[in-house]
Amino acid sequence: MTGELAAPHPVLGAVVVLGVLLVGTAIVTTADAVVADRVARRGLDLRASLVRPWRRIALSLVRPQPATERPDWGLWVLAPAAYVGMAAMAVSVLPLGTDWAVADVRTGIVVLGSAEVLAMVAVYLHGWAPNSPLSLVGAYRFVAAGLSFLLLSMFVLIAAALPAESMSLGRIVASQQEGAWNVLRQPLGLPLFLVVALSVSLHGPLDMADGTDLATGTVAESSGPARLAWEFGRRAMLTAYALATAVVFLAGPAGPVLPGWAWLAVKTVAVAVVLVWCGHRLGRIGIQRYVRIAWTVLLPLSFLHLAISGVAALA
Amino acid sequence: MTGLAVDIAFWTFAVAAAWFGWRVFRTDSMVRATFCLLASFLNVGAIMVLLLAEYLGVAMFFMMSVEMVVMAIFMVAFMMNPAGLNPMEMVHQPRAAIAVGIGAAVGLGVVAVVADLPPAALLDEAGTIRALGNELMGASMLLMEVVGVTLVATMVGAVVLSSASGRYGSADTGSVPPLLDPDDPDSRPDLVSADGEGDAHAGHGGHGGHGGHG
Amino acid sequence: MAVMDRLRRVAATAPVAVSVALGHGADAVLADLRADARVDVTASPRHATVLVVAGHVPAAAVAALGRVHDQVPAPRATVVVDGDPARLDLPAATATTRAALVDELVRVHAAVVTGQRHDSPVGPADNPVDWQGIGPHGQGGEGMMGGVPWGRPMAMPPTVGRDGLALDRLALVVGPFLAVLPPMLEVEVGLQGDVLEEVELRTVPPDPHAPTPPPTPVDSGLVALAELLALVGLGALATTAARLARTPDRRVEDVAALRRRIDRPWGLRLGTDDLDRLDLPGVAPDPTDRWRDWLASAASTAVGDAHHAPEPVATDEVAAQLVGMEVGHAVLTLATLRPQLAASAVAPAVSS
Amino acid sequence: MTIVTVLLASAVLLGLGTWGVLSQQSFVMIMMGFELAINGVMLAAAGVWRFTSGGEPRGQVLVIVAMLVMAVEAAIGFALVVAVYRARQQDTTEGIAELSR
Repeated sequence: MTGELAAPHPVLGAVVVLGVLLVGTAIVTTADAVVADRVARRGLDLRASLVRPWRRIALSLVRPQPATERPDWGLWVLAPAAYVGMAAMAVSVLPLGTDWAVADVRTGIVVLGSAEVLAMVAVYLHGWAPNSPLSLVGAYRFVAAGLSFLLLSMFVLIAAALPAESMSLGRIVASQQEGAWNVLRQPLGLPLFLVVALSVSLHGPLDMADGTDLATGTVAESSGPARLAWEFGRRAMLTAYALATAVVFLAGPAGPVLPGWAWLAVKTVAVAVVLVWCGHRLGRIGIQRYVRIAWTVLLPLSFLHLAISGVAALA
Repeated sequence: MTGLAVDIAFWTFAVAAAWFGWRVFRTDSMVRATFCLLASFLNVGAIMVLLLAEYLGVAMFFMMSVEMVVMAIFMVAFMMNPAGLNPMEMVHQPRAAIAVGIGAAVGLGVVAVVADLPPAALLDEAGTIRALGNELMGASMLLMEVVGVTLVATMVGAVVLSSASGRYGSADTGSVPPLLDPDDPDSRPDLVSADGEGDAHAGHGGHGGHGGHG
Repeated sequence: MAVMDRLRRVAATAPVAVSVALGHGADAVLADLRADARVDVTASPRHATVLVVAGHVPAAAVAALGRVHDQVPAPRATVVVDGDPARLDLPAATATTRAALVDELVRVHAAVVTGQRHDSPVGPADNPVDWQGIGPHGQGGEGMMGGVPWGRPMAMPPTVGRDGLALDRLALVVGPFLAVLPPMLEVEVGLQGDVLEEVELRTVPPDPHAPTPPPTPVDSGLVALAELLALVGLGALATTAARLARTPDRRVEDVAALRRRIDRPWGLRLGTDDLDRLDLPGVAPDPTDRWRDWLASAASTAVGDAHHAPEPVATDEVAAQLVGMEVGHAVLTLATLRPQLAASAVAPAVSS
Repeated sequence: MTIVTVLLASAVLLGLGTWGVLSQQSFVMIMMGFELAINGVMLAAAGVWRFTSGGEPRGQVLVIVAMLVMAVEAAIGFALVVAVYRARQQDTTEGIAELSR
């Protein structure tokens, strides 16, 4: 059922996945605060930058969640859980060290794709549940964006599977160690996949569901721990897809001297910081332009990318 | 995974698939109904993974999630009361339907129990996905070609059926009838008006205004 | 409990989550709040602990203010800047001045978070519209569409032409205190999914005998730029713009530096270049040009040129241009018209 | 998990789908019923493949064909519903009891 990499005991595996998401979220949150203060030129008070996000979290924990008129409570509670769950599902199929993954399944890239689609479902439900117009608009908008970037993601991942001759992410890493890293032999893939990462994690210029122009869209009616859970989900998803980028394009745990997990951590944090930085310097793109570019530019590019990768893999 | 764990997982997924399948028709909220159906699909997909048809199971996650999101939006578009805020009851022949449903389930169940299906376990448990890939790109290539053509035909058919256009009528933006005189922009016949009365001046174009091409 | 107390003490030191209800002429207060690291200006009142009411709130908008007040989750508090809480029907609110505002906010926020302060809701606690099921299955009326469940109108199908390919129209009134809209602007829309089918814009004019506000000490164009930056998700850059807006003697180099950071295809322009162009008298058609005008104006006042007050625009002409836009596009378009709309709220323009 | 239990589960899903198809008035809900029934069919096909085929991949191909059927059913079904809705403003079976004018 599993691929080549060793898997820990399922319980330990679950703990590891949760740990990766928590640590990743902490790092992303810190990076976000530091980058924000740098961009705002708030002076060089690093301590203030580091402390502020944790105080905000404490504030969220003590605030209540008011009811809207006739919300769908069940779905409202389910949505953040499902979103975090999809981030966990993505992390579980990724290699986390040179020779182990929580579940190196043979259908790894399809699981990654499924995580994106089910994340789209979670975002839709999160916008639907509060019975609030701007939230629902965010949900509709994300479906439009989602249907655009899902195909992109699939083509990029299939292209990465071609030289590995396997859908397993462990094999994809191994093939990069045998040949060149995918960032070099499939140069179009990395930027395309970063678009997917930003879109699915509702971050930065591609945050279509929770934009401030919709008064924060699907999260507009959430407060307190409910909002914190959703924000955790977004950061966890960013972590998962930064990790996936590092694995698929930067050979994940491969590297000299340091142990595999350390290399993976370094590469993941680097990708995450780039994504966070984009969010603070690039204005959110309008949904119509996003969809237009996704279908007329990025999708043909990904076809081209797939064709080139296929020919290169055969050669 | 040991046999017991697989059994527990199977029964959990099977009961969940059936329970969500039942909830589809017992909730007023169309969005809930759609995602209950999705949950049923996801549980069946999980059972497929247990059955070592991993690719099919995961493909179920992927395909059915997309389909159900689109379905949810259609549900909201179609239903006047998509959130079920007004309680409603939109069923007919409920008793007969229950009877037929139970009959179908029991009948098939009896067949499943009494039928003597010759067991033949998987020969190569690790190679199922590779075998499927070789089959699809090899012996079943023709079938997959047919699948592709069918899907294209479906797309065309769906667009044709659902578009509101006639020969000159509009699917919102609309097409326009051709010019009667290619050099004269005023020679375009008028569309048939809404009450079915054709414009008597059609084809009579070109009174005055010959100069203006802007 | 000890854990919760500890958590509350930490939360009391967090940046004050503020929802700002803006009346007429409140740009200075808004810039103060955006620029200050001790304050987070939220886009939704649900995310706030303290409601700040700034500027002149006309009597016609007091009821709406009460609704915004009640949307801030309890426990909550309200701070009124340079105004009279009693006139606003917010008897529990704290009155303060612009100079003392942020210090007061930090104090009030700590009091709310540690449970020492809790302003009661001003509206009715229960839903004013009871749910009455009179149909055979408990519907609100005849058929499925009867009634107004819980006071919230449902999306209504058009009488003809409904075909299931289009979502039903949802009628909605937002404003005049919605944080993503220019101040004192009320928008009535017919939404089809996320597209505006029908738009009506109304400004809430000042009360007839309201005192003339003193000239604003900040650059309104830069405040508008800060709001626009916040709307496209660039909150950190919005801080910079707001700080620049309230600097009394701006240097032209600082304005140029800000422009260099945002006026690039992969900057603010990623969000505004694709917006629908406008055809309005006295307004640049290109949305990017509109915020470039603000920067140009800030640069010219920095070298001592006189400030040109923005010309009011006719709200019905703006509304006509918004029809067919996506909601987010419309919000950004309105944000790029903020100075003009603020002018027309005070002195309405007649449509040409 | 044996062939019998898998087929029993699929029989239940098929029965639920049948019940939905027969009892619902709304076209869209009827389509959901069909999808639930096909769901059961796919489960049965996968189960039969697993326990009686000896690993012959054509059993899995059958499931893929069932997915195709579901996709075609959804697309054409919705298109038909849209066409009927546009012509009659009806989305229930009772609404078009008489298909001829």
